[in-house]
Amino acid sequence: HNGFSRRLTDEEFDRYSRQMIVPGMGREAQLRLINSKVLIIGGGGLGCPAAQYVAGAGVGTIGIIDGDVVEPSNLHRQVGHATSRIGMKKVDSLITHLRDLNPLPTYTPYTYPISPENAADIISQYDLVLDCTDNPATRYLISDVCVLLCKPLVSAASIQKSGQLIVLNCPPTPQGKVDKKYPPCYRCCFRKPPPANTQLSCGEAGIMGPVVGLMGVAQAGEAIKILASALHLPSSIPSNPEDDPHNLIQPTLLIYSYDLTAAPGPFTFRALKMAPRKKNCFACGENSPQTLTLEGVKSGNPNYIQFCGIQTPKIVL
Amino acid sequence: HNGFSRRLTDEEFDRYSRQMIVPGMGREAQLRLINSKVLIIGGGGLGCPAAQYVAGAGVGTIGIIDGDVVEPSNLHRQVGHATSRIGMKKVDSLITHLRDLNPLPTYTPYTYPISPENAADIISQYDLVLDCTDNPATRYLISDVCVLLCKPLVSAASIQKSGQLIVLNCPPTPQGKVDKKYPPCYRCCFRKPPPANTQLSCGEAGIMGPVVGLMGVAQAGEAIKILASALHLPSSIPSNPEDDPHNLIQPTLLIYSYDLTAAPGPFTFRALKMAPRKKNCFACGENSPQTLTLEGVKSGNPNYIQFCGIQTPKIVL
Amino acid sequence: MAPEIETMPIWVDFAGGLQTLFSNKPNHMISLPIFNPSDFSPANVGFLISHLVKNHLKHPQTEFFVQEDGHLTPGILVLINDVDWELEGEEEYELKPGDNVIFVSTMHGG
Amino acid sequence: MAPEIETMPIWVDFAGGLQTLFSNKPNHMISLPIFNPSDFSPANVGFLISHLVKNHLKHPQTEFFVQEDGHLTPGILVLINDVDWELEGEEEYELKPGDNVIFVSTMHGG
Ligand SMILES: [Zn+2]
Ligand SMILES: [Zn+2]
Repeated sequence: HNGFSRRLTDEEFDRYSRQMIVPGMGREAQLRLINSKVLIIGGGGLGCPAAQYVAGAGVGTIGIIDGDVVEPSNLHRQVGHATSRIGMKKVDSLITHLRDLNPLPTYTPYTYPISPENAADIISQYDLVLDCTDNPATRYLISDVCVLLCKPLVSAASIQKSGQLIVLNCPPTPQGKVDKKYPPCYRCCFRKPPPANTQLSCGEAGIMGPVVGLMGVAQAGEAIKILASALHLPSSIPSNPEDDPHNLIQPTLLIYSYDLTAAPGPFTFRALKMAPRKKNCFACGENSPQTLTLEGVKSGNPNYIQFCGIQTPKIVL
Repeated sequence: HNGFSRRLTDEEFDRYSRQMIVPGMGREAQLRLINSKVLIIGGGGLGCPAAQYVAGAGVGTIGIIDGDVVEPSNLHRQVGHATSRIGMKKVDSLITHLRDLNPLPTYTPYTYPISPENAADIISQYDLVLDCTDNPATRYLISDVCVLLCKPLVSAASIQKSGQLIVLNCPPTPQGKVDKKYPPCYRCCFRKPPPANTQLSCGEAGIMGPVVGLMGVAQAGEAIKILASALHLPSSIPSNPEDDPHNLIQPTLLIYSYDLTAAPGPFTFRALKMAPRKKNCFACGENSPQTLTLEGVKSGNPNYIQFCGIQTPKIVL
Repeated sequence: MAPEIETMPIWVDFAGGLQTLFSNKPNHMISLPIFNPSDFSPANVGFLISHLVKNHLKHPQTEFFVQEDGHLTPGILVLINDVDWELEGEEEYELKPGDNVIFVSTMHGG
Repeated sequence: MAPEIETMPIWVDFAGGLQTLFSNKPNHMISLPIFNPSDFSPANVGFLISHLVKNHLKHPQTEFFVQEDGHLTPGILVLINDVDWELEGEEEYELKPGDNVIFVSTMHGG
């Protein structure tokens, strides 16, 4: 009854055959996608394309959380929305689009922002999380809760002509396990947020549609890799990650630099090797069970807003 | 009256402000986009995401040509279509989606395949062409006509877990001009098609949605670069390309290799330097005005089907 | 015991699906003899291709990589140190230790 | 005339928007003195940062790159030869000629 040994329905076969025949995929990987639950946090410039390809690929349960409504200034890059849905909650607008693209998945809307109070309740219901949000406080919150709940996290961000992507906590590894090369969390890679006066949003600094679009599509690509390889399942945690056959677990930061005045070149895409989980990490390190707990997060400890500062941005970068 | 000095309307400003404030863009570049005409050939896995971001960015006139109808097996990757539009011409389906994303551009549907008979009449009405097709014969045809009509071409292709992208004939340079480092055409880079028995389509060999999606988004990114820099205008042809300040004109083949079993790495994206226009090229070389003409193409010379062979593919790669 | 042959390391990469023919590995370090044993000429890209076919091409459908005349199948691009081989002399390019040669199969799907 | 100072070439790249602070150029070849003139210690990444601030940072808003104490602004990642600098010793890493140092501003937009 676990759904992994059943046949595909004719409709599933019709929809997914073109990806199932790709070497390395096949029926088993397709069933893993169908049996997976993915949470997309943010229904904007990253979330729209990411959701299109996650839904198209047949992930069986897709949750989307975002408190915003669709605005005209979103539509140059947020291609899952529409002029006729301006004013609608982004989550409802995007799910309208996705349901027509692929009616087979179960879509769960959360039409409010993710918060320290609700994050664990929501994230606990999924196998893998896509961070498609737009501010540092939320990024630290999501990573912390993913560590606490042992969920892999595909995190991307983009501004102006730059984008970044990194897969975190994959394979999902319990908090405090640091003796071997276990995977880093967001705090391992980005220990402190930038000062509030240097933080910029897409609204203030601008964003090229194809740049954030490319990062969102790439997020879907990484999520599909992880799910197809079953790397999101707790059983995938190797006792010694250095012996693991999965090349998937090398923590890698992908940086995209789009240049309006130059053809793509050797520096357009860079894949940078990141360090493994850090002993002294506040969220996942040796003593982290003392510094970060689910109860703490829920009751305001750490204080993410204070940690990241109040944003009074100067537009420059 | 040429539209380059006018003010933006409030609605244009609402929609495009987030990209206009990106350094290197601005009002002038936005007006160039609004005054541009882009032809997207193929409304499938490349054409859907490319069209979304070209339309979102505000390109003023968008033509789309494709003779196919929407099928269920398209929808895992052709994210501009929908289940409710299965059986509809892809062009009509995609324009339905785009019009709701951005109603400001003029959309022109061509609901039949591009052919030697109609290619020049259609392409002549545009400033820049996106090749989002799926077979070699059409790719050679499109490139030949772009050379003859002096149009820049953003060509992409994708199969299974690989993608490629190259900007051709940019800045658009008259046929036969080869004494300096002028830009190559498709034939300069790919002189002969692969034997018919080694040609594979996405239907036969399969395709991962995020792979073709990423290439389509990247095509839109390259098109926007060219239009924003006015590199599509005949006046942009430098008398000596080696002195040109535009780094945009270095012919570069971008190769994307998606690996289901590995994190992104230094070989995931490669930007490869291609040779400039070739003296002996059949389409754009020194003597090409004798070998390739608009009249010839229209009357069946060259014979593209014969040149590329009849496809009897063996599924292997 | 065969006499020892002096070799040099060449980094060979396959993309666009060609890796399927070479043990599904996209990146290879090849120990290439520094001379072509058939005529003792310095190893060039033409010799590398025949060496790859003889020693590394494990797939029965060799026509995806080489034609019967031993030349590369049309539709395969070759890049030497990230530059189109037509700028470097094609098959005649004499390889140096550490050179990187990429074979990319042209794609047509969309 | 000042005495000649021995230097080494270091490839410095800026990404994520930081290039805006450095003449809008993402890729720089820096001629870095091989010794830190303040204490004659071998040039390390900490010295590179102060050298960049002194000689190449043309933008008035220096707080996007360094703090008042001379240390890098939080939120900037440093990669030495494509590897996170925390694996390499951070500011203490002693540079070799030809090393590549990348500074990436962490992004948060979406
Ligand atoms: Zn951590
Ligand atoms: Zn040519």
